[in-house]
Amino acid sequence: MVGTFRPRRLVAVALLGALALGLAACGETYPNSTFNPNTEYNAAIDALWDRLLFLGTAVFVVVEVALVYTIFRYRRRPDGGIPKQVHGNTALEIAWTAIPAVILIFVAIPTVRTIFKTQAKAAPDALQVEVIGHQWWWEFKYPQYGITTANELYLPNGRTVNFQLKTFDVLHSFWIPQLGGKRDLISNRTNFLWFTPNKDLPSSAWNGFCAEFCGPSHANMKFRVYTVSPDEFDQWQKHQARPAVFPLASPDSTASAVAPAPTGAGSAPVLQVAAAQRDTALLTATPATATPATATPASATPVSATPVAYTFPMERIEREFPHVIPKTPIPVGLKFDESTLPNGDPTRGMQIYSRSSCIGCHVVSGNRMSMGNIGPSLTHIGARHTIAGGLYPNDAKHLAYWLKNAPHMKPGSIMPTLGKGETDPKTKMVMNVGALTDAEISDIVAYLLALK
Amino acid sequence: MAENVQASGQAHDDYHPGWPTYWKVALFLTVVTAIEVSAYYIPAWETSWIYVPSMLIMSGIKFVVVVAFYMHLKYEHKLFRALFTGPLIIASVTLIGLLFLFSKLAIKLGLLS
Amino acid sequence: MTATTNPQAAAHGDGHAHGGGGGHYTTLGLDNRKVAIWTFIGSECMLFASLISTYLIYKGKSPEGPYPAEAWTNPATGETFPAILNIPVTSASTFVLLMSSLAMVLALSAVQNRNLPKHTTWDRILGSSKLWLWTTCLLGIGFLGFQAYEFTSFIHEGLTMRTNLFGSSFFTLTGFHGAHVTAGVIWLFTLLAIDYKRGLRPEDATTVDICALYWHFVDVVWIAIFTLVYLIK
Amino acid sequence: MATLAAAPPYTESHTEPSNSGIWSWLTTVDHKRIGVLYLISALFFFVFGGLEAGLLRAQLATPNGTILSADLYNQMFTMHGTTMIFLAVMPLSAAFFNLLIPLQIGARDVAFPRLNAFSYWVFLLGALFITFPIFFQIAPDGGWFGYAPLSTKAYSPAINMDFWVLGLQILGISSLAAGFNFITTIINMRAPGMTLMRMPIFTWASFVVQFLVVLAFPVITIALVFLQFDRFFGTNFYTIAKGADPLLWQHLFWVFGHPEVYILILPAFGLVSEVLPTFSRKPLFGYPVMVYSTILIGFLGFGVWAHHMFSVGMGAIADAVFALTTMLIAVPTGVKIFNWIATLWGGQIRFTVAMKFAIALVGMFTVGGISGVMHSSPPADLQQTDTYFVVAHFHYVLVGGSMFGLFAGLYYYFPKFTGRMMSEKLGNWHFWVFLLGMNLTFFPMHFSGLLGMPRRIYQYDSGQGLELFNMLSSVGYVIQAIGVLFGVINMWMSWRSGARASSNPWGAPTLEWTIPSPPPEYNFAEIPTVKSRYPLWNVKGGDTLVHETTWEEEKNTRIPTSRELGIVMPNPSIWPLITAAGIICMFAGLLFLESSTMLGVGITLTGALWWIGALYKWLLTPLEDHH
Ligand code: HEA
Ligand code: HEA
Ligand code: CUA
Ligand SMILES: [Cu+2]
Repeated sequence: MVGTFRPRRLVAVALLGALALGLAACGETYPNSTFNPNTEYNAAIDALWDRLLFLGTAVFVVVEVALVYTIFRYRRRPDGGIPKQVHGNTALEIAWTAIPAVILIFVAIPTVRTIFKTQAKAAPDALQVEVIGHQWWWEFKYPQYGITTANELYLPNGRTVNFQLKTFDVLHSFWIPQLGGKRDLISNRTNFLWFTPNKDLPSSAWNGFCAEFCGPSHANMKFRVYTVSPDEFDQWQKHQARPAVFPLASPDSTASAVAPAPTGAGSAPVLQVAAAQRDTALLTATPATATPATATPASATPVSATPVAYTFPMERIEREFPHVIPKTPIPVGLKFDESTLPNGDPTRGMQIYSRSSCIGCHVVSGNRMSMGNIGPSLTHIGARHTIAGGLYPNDAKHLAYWLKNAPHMKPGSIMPTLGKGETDPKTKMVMNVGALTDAEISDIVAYLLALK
Repeated sequence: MAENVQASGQAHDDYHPGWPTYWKVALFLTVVTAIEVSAYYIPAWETSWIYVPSMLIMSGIKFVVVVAFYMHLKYEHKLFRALFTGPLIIASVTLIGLLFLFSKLAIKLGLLS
Repeated sequence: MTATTNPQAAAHGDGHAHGGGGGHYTTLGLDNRKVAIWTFIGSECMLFASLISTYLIYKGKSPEGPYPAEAWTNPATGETFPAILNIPVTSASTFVLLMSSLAMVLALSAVQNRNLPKHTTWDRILGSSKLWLWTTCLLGIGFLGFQAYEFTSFIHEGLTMRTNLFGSSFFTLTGFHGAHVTAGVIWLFTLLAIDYKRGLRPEDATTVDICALYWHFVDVVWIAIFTLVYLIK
Repeated sequence: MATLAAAPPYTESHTEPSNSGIWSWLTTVDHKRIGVLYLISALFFFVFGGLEAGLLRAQLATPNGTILSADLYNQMFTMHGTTMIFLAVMPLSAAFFNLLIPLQIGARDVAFPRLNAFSYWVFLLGALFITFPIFFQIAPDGGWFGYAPLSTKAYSPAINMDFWVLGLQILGISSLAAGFNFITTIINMRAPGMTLMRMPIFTWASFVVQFLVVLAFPVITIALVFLQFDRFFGTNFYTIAKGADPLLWQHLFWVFGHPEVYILILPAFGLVSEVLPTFSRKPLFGYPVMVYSTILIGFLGFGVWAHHMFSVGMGAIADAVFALTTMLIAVPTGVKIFNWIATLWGGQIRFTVAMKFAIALVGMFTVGGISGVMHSSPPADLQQTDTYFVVAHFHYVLVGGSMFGLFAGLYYYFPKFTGRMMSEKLGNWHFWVFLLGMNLTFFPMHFSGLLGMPRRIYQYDSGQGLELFNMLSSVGYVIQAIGVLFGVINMWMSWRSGARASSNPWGAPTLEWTIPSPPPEYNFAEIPTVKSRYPLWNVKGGDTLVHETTWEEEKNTRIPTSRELGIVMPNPSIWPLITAAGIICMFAGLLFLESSTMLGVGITLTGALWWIGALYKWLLTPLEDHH
């Protein structure tokens, strides 16, 4: 029965091939690897992992070697006869009960220690970030700074960040493989997770994922994390805290667009003022930037120096972090007249946006009509690098397709199909009344991209 | 009814306590239930810390008495005892475990250390 | 076909092994049905443990009333709801169920002792399996009646399965128990039918016994529910 | 000491005429035929689940695959998991319980033969119930553990999850009924002398598994009842707006779910514990320890469930406790691994296909067990959970463990219940190709998981370092499929025209090998009296060991019929099937509730009356003719 088996030889060859491939695989880069101690949290996990891997490999080798050796050595020989009938051996059996138990103690102790270390209370001065999961995008709030944003997180290096994890609907799980383990978002509960990006980490971009099955677009519920220097974070945070001010056609209005804004927690009343201004702008459809936001009420502290808006530079992403650029192709069958994109006009776009169904779901702080809270905040959408829960890059083209038929672009999305003549993939209804032409979509795209 | 009618003759070999025992047990159960219910209406008892444990103990006793006498487990083959108590223990431990996991205690204890 | 058996087997085979005879041998001399019913009861322990756990886990977790043991005013409508549970009624139904267990053991005892001579009226009463089976049945139905009354009055008071966590877990737990009682009553009626048709004989004791074990188990579960759900606030 | 004097007598056609034809299969109460029904159904569903896996692998072979839509992908993995666990591995194990337990303990049948038929029919109809929507693309899509609230009406309003909830309820009935039946059988139907500590290990493993079934299934029944009530009657168990706690579902599911994974592995362990001694010609090393470790695994299995929930935030204490209990389980499992190796040690190992699968189980399960221990450390698991690392873990234990063990059992016992040998040549192709494919599919998943690939995603981006691993997994799938194809062809051809098998073609030691292959309907002409663990191996005395018997020696002996022997066998009955159908009808009625309350209630009530009526008819029909 033994002989030379062709199937067996085949396996040997194949295993060698696989090994070669495996070695080849080592040359690649793994941007979402879980092994990098970029935070103290991940360092703790990694140390534990190293031990598990070492002991696991040792057990594996011992068992497999013993097994292979045994079957080789005791394969039947022609003169074999009947082997000695051994029923057991108490000493041996005690030994191989005890040895694994001892090995496990070496796993158990650091495990328990790490559990208590990583699940202790976060440092009191930690940066607080509220994470709210939605099917299928992420809402991030920085209560200390009055910021609400979506799908892109900025974290200062060297400062502990404490996430409060909640969900708006079903369960999700918050995971940034390079920065630490995951934690679920559970309805009617709040979970916590904290870590500190290493102080000496260069500003970097990471991928984040939803790791709990949450429906059709679970695969498309991703997010980006930028760990930046405290300075960069500060700039970003100041900019984000302000209402969206989009620059209208004239270049000098750009200057006023980045006009001073209040800092810190006391921003709420100012937001209202700014909103009122945008409202005027909206109703008159004239460049409202004539009255720049310098008209801050006395209650707020005017900032003397104009903060420079910070977003993680796209050039660096393209150069150093290409893996955070979404690569999902636009689904086949969707059409958009891309020639209308260059003609998109942000002012027209704002008007169309403000009278279309968009405003029912989205907020653009500064645009009084746009107060919806079902979809992500679009306040600074122009300053983000991705849209649709990290599924597509944030550029005019993807945005246009997205507006035209979001549920087609992202299965199950509750963002309605807006493009004229488009079919809603769920209801199979063809959109006509109140639907948007490609030209109108291009205008809205221009408006949104201008919301830096 | 019967898949197998075998061994039915052996059933009466099992010892079953007689009706005097049954009546006594019924009386006992009634009395304990009465105590339980009145405890519910005695504010001094009902509000004291002893209330919950005492109720658990009393219903536990009733439980055991019914199982031992009416279900004649006391007189049965030890196998039946194992078939019942084994699962009962797993069920109780699971119940207690679940109650602990859902209590705030589980989280609080962890954060203390 | 002796060849399949080892030679000594025939010699040592004791009376239990009815070689080729079609007689039924059981290893422990126990009735299969009794082994099965006890296994089933073990399994039911897990079933009710899950139900009771859920009730207890959700106790006090419901953001809106009505609640089991305290009155509740709906802040939105100003409507008030009384405490739902009605201890006197449930105490009575608990008593009824306990007494049904007594009737059940007496029924079994009557079947087992069918062949004993009956001298006194008392002997005859105790020896009447029909009487005790009927009593058990009626007490069981009585319990179900109490439960029906309880359920309808709760619904009148504004608590349904859909109202809140308390309603869902309460009705499901007690409803499951009620369904078990109902199944038991049907079973008892089946035994009564047999008794009327051909009389339950001592050989049928196990047939009655497995029903009795089931019935007592349902009673025992109620003992737990009564304390955990009704009496402990 | 006892030695078999001669081989059992044979005849070419020992089956009576009434034993063929469709009707005889629909009404059979013979545990062996029910076993065969289980076997064929389960293998069908294994291939079906494997084809579903094929679609998964095709979709994931390249980044941003477009073979399946997101929705279909979700249906596929849900049904793949559900199919493999509930419709392939569990019923495959059930096939062996049926085929073997009565034979191994020296009984004529199980304790409740008609209940046994009932279990099968409920299983089959339930399996069809849960599978059939896939042809209309409305299959369940909430994952095999159906986490609430995603599985509730609020987030899964379509009919898909209704099939899942009701289907699992139905399958639960089947498993529970079988559980009570086999527990009773093993406790009470053992032949004289078959003490607990003489029972073959497979029977022991099955015994423990049945307890896991009867204690774990009620819990998922209740979890499903809640979900069912929520979906159909508007209760609030998992209604977030009413303050429900989603962890309730998770805890209840995993209180069932973890014992369930031991329900999947222990029968395979049992089979391997039969195969290894036979082909090493040595008794199982440390039999008592093997028994105790099986019991211990079963018992501890109830105390580890929350290791599936390390990421939900249970708190440090709970995490630590469940980590420790989980690690503890590695100890009794390790004992088994080492005892198996020690069984091989010093033996005369014959590399039959059955033996190869058994040895491969020892090697492959260890890989999955070790990754299990890696999961058991919560901080580490927080990087692993819900990634392909978990997928790698459970496929190593399920494919490398359960499936390998069941394949070993299939090759080993095929001659016993079909009377024909399987082809060793095709079997070798089956084994080697499957072994290769399985490793090629699942080993790279360790990497894709740790390198950041979440599970249950229908697409992933290029440039994430995942392309190679996924391609390897998909290629591995194709190789596995070829391997399985060899196995299927082998079974098909061997069943029809394989070499005739004798009563004991392997020279195996246990009771089932004392009777003809296939066994006559009454199994044992005379109930044997058992003197040792290995009645056919004279392990103590000085006599020579009984060697395997050959067809040549046996073919001219005639097997008497039960009538000739005066053995009364249970009558066939159609009522188990009719009762089962009524139960399906009762559950199916709920599906119509939404469109028409009248219709739904009507069908449900009809089903209820139907099965209750059928049950009465069944119980009032005597099991066997009196004589
Ligand atoms: C056959 C089924 C089966 C078996 C037997 C096991 C066995 C084990 N499983 Fe597995 N498991 C699954 C099926 C199975 N599992 C499934 C299906 C899931 C996923 C469910 C889902 O999410 O869909 C899962 C998920 C799962 C998780 C959750 C992962 C997560 O989602 O994050 C964990 C965590 O602890 C775990 C642990 C273990 C352990 C410790 C064992 C142990 O029993 C293993 C013990 C064995 C050994 C360790 C090897 C032999 C031992 C030695 C050679 C001795 C020396 C060894 C050491 C000292 C380490 N399993
Ligand atoms: C016993 C259980 C079992 C078994 C045997 C398998 C077997 C396989 N599984 Fe399965 N799997 C699960 C249980 C199992 N799985 C579970 C529980 C999940 C989790 C689901 C969830 O997340 O909810 C899962 C999830 C799962 C995933 C992850 C999906 C995801 O998270 O997105 C993947 C991906 O590759 C996969 C692949 C495979 C493959 C390739 C096989 C192969 O081994 C299959 C091999 C079989 C074949 C290849 C048969 C094909 C046969 C033929 C082709 C024969 C030809 C035809 C004729 C004869 C007519 N499985
Ligand atoms: Cu959100 Cu998956
Ligand atoms: Cu588990």
